[in-house]
Amino acid sequence: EDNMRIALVVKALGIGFFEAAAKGAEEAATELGGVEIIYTGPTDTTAEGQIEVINALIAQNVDAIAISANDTDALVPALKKAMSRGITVISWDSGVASDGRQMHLNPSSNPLIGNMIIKLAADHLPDGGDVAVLSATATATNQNIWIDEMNKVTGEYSGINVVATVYGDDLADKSYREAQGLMASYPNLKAIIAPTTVGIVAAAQAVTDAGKIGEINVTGLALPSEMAGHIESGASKSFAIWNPIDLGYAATMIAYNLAKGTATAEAGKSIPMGRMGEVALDGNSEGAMADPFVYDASNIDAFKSIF
Amino acid sequence: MTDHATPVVSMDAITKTFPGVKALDAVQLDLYAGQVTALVGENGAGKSTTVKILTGIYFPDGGTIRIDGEPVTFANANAAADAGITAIHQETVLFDELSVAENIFIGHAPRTRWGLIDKAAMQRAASKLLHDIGATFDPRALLRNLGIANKHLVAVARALSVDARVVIMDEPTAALSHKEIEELYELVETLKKQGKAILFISHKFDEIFRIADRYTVFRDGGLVGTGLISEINEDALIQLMVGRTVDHIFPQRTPNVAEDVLQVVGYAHPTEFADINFTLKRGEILGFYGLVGAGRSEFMQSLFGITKPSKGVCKINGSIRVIRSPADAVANGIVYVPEDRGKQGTIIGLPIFQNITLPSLGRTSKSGFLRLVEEFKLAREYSERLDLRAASLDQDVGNLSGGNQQKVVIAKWLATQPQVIILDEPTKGIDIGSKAAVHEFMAELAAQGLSVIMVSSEIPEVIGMSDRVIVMRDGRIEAELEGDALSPETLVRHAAGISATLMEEA
Amino acid sequence: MSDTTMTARYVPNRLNNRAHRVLRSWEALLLVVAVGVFVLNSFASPYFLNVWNLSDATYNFTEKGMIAFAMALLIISGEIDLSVASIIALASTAMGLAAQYGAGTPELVMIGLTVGLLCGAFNAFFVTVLGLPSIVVTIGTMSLFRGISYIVLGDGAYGGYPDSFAWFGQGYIYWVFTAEIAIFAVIAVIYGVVLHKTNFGRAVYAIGNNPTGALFSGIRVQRVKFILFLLTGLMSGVAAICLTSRLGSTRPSIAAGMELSVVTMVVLGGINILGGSGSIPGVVIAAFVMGLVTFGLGLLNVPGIVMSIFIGLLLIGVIALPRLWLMIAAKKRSA
Amino acid sequence: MVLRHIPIREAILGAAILVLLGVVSTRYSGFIAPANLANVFNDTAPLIILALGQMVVILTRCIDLSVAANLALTGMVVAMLNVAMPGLPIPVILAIAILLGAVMGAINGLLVWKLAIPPIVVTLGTMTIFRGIIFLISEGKWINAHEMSAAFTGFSRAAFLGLPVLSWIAIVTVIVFGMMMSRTALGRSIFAVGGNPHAAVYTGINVGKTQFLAFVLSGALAGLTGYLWVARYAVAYVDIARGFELEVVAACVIGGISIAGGIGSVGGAVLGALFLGVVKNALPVVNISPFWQLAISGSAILIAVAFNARAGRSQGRVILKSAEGSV
Ligand SMILES: Nc1ncnc2c1ncn2[C@@H]1O[C@H](COP(=O)(O)OP(=O)(O)OP(=O)(O)O)[C@@H](O)[C@H]1O
Ligand SMILES: Nc1ncnc2c1ncn2[C@@H]1O[C@H](COP(=O)(O)OP(=O)(O)OP(=O)(O)O)[C@@H](O)[C@H]1O
Ligand SMILES: [Mg+2]
Ligand SMILES: [Mg+2]
Repeated sequence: EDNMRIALVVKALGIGFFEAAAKGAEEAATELGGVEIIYTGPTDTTAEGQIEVINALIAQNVDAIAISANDTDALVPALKKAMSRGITVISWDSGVASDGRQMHLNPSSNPLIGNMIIKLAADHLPDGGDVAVLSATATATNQNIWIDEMNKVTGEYSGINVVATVYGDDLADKSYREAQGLMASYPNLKAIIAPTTVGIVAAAQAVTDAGKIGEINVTGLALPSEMAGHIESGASKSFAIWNPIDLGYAATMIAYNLAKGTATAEAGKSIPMGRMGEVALDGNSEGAMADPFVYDASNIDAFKSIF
Repeated sequence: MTDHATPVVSMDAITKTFPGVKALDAVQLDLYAGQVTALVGENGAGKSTTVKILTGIYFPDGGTIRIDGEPVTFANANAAADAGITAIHQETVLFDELSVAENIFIGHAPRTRWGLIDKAAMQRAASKLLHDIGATFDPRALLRNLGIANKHLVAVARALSVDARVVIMDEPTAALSHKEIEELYELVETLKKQGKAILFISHKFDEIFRIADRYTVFRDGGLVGTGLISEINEDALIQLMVGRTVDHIFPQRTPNVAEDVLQVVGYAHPTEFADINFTLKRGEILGFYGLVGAGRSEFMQSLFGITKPSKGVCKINGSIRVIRSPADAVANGIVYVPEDRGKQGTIIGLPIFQNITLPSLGRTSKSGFLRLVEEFKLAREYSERLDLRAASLDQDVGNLSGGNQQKVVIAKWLATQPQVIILDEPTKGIDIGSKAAVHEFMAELAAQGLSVIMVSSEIPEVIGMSDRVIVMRDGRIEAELEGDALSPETLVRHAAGISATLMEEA
Repeated sequence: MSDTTMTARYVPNRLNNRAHRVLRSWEALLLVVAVGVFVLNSFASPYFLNVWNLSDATYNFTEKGMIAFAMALLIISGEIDLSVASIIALASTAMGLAAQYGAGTPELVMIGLTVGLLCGAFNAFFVTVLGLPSIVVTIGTMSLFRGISYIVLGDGAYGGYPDSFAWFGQGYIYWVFTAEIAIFAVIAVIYGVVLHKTNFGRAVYAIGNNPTGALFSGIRVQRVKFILFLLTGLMSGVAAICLTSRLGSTRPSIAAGMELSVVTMVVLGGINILGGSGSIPGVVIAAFVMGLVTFGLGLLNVPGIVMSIFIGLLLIGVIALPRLWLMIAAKKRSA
Repeated sequence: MVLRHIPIREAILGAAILVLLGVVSTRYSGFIAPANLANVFNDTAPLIILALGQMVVILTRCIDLSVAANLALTGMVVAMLNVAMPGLPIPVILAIAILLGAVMGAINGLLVWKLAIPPIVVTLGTMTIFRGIIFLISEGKWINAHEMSAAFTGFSRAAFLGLPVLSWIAIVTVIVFGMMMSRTALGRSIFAVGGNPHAAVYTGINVGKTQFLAFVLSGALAGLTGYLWVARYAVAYVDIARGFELEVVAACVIGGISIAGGIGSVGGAVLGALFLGVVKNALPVVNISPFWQLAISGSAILIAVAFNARAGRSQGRVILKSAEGSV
């Protein structure tokens, strides 16, 4: 009679990406049956806010928590407490240090993403040129990892020159201004890479307003619904993202299987994720869901109304 | 006779209650064209409340106001002005950051065709008004750059900027010097000739008998008498007002002056005062006379540690003391009863007993912890000595009338058992009954060995109370007078800086 | 004196008796709200009435509350400090830096408190020595202090605090009572005594009601204000220790936005934002009310941003409703 | 002498901005190119508009912390309207934005006026409430560029005489406010209410009503900016302009608007906003580490405030005849 309750905790509510993930979680719940999804998160993207949410979930004695963390380390004590009360804890999207969760589901492998974002820029620059990175906040864990991975492989793309990394703090106006600053400081700029949805939208708008469509290509990670207009206008030739619906779905499936005991989170083992197949865990109990998928003018219309 | 004429304004059975106080209880007041009506009463009798009701600032709880016999109600101050009632209020109601012209015309500035303020027209009109009352400053000047007397002239000009039939003056002379008071009297005469009805509020009886045609007396918010000035004398008026007779003579004192308590040597300040030297003896009352703005308050405040002197030494009982803050001054037995009661004297929002014990907490407390019993004991002792009128000792001091607030301030300082008490205009704005009480009290204090410095701009008070008088002018000591040299003429002469010969010629 | 026709009037010490005053007080109203929220919560969620859950819930307000007490005194004196959350960030960063060099728990505590005091002194200098309005100064230092944390930490994080350091934010002193709630209680008592039972507290009220009058009464106004800023800095330091210990890590964005929660708590506690009145018991109850509301709504899985609507409504409603009621009552009477 | 006294603060601030531009141009000469300066101005336009509204509120001894939330809510509402009714003409959208903003301002104003709740408490409360409402009506979803009509997003960036409409709106607002503050009864009573509220009552000014009107003005401008903002950045979501209220207050403070009310000028508010705008735009192009930005803007506020206080300190009275000449 008792439903299994799985909490999907996100960085903050009101972000399109997570709303889409919640859809996926509901899909998984329907598929599994007898599962109730609690979709929740704090007001600001702070660790303190997430701890309050986690405490409330512990109090309700939910069966599993799947969290996209605002801070790798700060959530560890609270999540440890959850685990000690028998709650299954996994992280997804943005990870928690290994003490604080049973496993972590990366949307894709970090090296793949790092390579993807630079490749998207390079594909449209056969002769090379200056590119710059517009990130989210300077403390955003996953963005920093991807940029690191990107820098490792930049050398493989001849003529591509990363001239700067700036931070738009995931604020539309600041990102817009930073993009303007990039265009002003680097007159030969050929591409802006923004591995964050707020940043890429603002940068595309800034390029459009500066009348530099065709001159500067904006690319990075974004949702099709948010970028459809900019693909149409040509401000962005292509961008990539994994499917957030799949991500929410997969996280829910993993949490369900771990909570049920039908799988265990140990290094080297695999956990089933329903229609997404299986995830294999590495030595750090992390696994990747799938490769990022590239969107451009040819396929954007099919996806823009989905997520 | 004028008595049969209809009053221009008449207040009938006006009642006004504040939380806990019935400020006006069915009072009656009539003002006649071309006549000055003096409204007298003790502090808190309800005079200013009457003014505020007549000018639309307060709304009465009951009763009727009639203009030319027609009942009216005022929704706000503009409505009263439109009905032809204008006032110089007891408080200054001006704006430091606006220009003189704007201060005069705020609320009824001339407009251009587009509905914008017509600055040029406004300045012209302001110039004319200022010229008419003998002011010489530029209407474009910012108000904050004017001195206090000039500010008062702006207030007068503002009152006259309304084409009024009724002019109200609530203690207009309290902040003015002799010369300016004379000019104000002339202005009143002019207004009278123009047929305006004037309501004049004052605690100074010489003034009332000089310019008023009629009187109305309030006591405790009720009307107790009204009539023609020519049909009453001073004693009778006082009796009406206080409800008893008051010996209007200064207390007889036998000065038993002893050793020096306070010596001030060479006190100076870069811009406010210089070369201040004097001594104060035990049990003495030392008067400080001067025109308003002579720098007496400034100097007293530096003696009390508020403003820092640039040089000078202060010796108490022969040894040099450095006073850097009021706390130092209190510790050294010097206390100061300021002129501005509302801002500097009382702490409105705190109950009476806490106001009284504030500087004495060191004595009523035990190792820093409050002891309420001791506090009430101390507060009761001194409030009873000063005959404080209040509902209770834990009542907010802000609900007291001006005179009773002054008593709280004096009680606060006496409770610290000081050696020197500085009273800055101690009876300014205080009714005659309380005034006599304050004088009596000062004499008592001196007799008990306390040294008193009394800053006053009222010549009778200075002469009647002081053993010795120092006259200040433009930030310096002009003269020190004693015994026979102490006369109204000499005081005025030194204060205004007129040499003896010129004075005789005049 | 010539008081023959007049009998000296007796002035009683107090107008109303104690019970009367207590019943009409803000604290009483707030207590009713608190009890109401508690009862509602116990009906709304089966998980609410569980001591361990309630114990966890205290973290929702303990750190904010510690600062709220010092802030209450500051606001009563007519000043405000909006930089408290940034002081936490800076103090936490300093502790994190020290921890990297192997500082032990006592050293970390000393560093946290010292940085708090220094930040308080910095604010105090601008406000009391230069005479600038505190709201403006602390809007500036709010950026400055956190900005320094960003300079030091960049996109990194400090961790690796000694195990014993975890006691402050994660330890229990007895049964369900956490170390933080104990620290909160001790601070509440200290501030309650200081504000309501000492000369210093009286001076704070006097300054808040009339700073000029207080100066003319021999109170060292600037010194008292200086101390109040120091205390607020110190309490931010204490909160920084607890929060850092609870999170076990430091990032520059730590405690972001906390200043507004603290001010909300203080105002909800009946402290007059314009200075001059308010009480510590009021703030204690307000802390519990805010904790209960957020935890109760959390149990119902109400999203955080919707929760903040409730806090906003509570803040305005608790002040507005009694006034509205009085207004309507007055209208009825005159009609 | 009146003329000599007031603009000194503005002159200093103006000079500070010029110096700043000079310093930045030594690192990056393109910064002072007219096109870039026009860009900086356009970027600062929302801040200028909001600072004018905030100025009016601060002058009456109040503060409006809800402007950014008001902006975001209005922006979301007009964006949703645009999605629902793409044909709605821009003047109607503008009118709705201004009206909606004014209504939110009026809520603040009424609570301050009728219930005498301190403005900081009121707007702290409405700030969180307005933000929450955005979440409720949008269900946390974004409105993206392709969902908005071209006219909707095009309006604010349409060029007119070489400047975008957004810049022109800021310029018109400055002129209108300049006239209003100096030449209308409302403008003068705003100064009077802040300078001496007690005295204002005696001159027939309704203090509460003036404060109410100030909040309505501030709200209306926030609403207007809400539409312009969403159109400009072509995206609407819960968090837009979060924390912007403090920047608006900082602009006023830097511009010499006294937080105690009654002192300040339109020129000051505009220059304060421009100062912050130049700093914010300059930092990214002169390659200062992004981690330094927060500390730098905090220091700028502190320095400006200390400076303003010094420039505005009154001399006090001068009684001594000998001292008159020397001061
Ligand atoms: N706003 C107010 N709130 C409460 N009580 C008030 C208020 N204004 C006046 N009172 C009270 O009403 C009474 C009458 O005050 P009012 O100012 O009219 O006296 P007054 O005759 O002008 O005295 P004074 O000679 O001292 O100026 C006093 O008891 C005073 O404390
Ligand atoms: N320009 C002004 N603006 C405002 N207040 C003023 C101004 N000039 C003087 N005052 C105030 O008027 C009072 C008298 O000023 P001052 O101390 O210079 O003269 P005084 O010799 O003490 O005069 P008084 O006879 O009033 O005691 C003081 O309270 C002072 O603060
Ligand atoms: Mg009076
Ligand atoms: Mg004086």
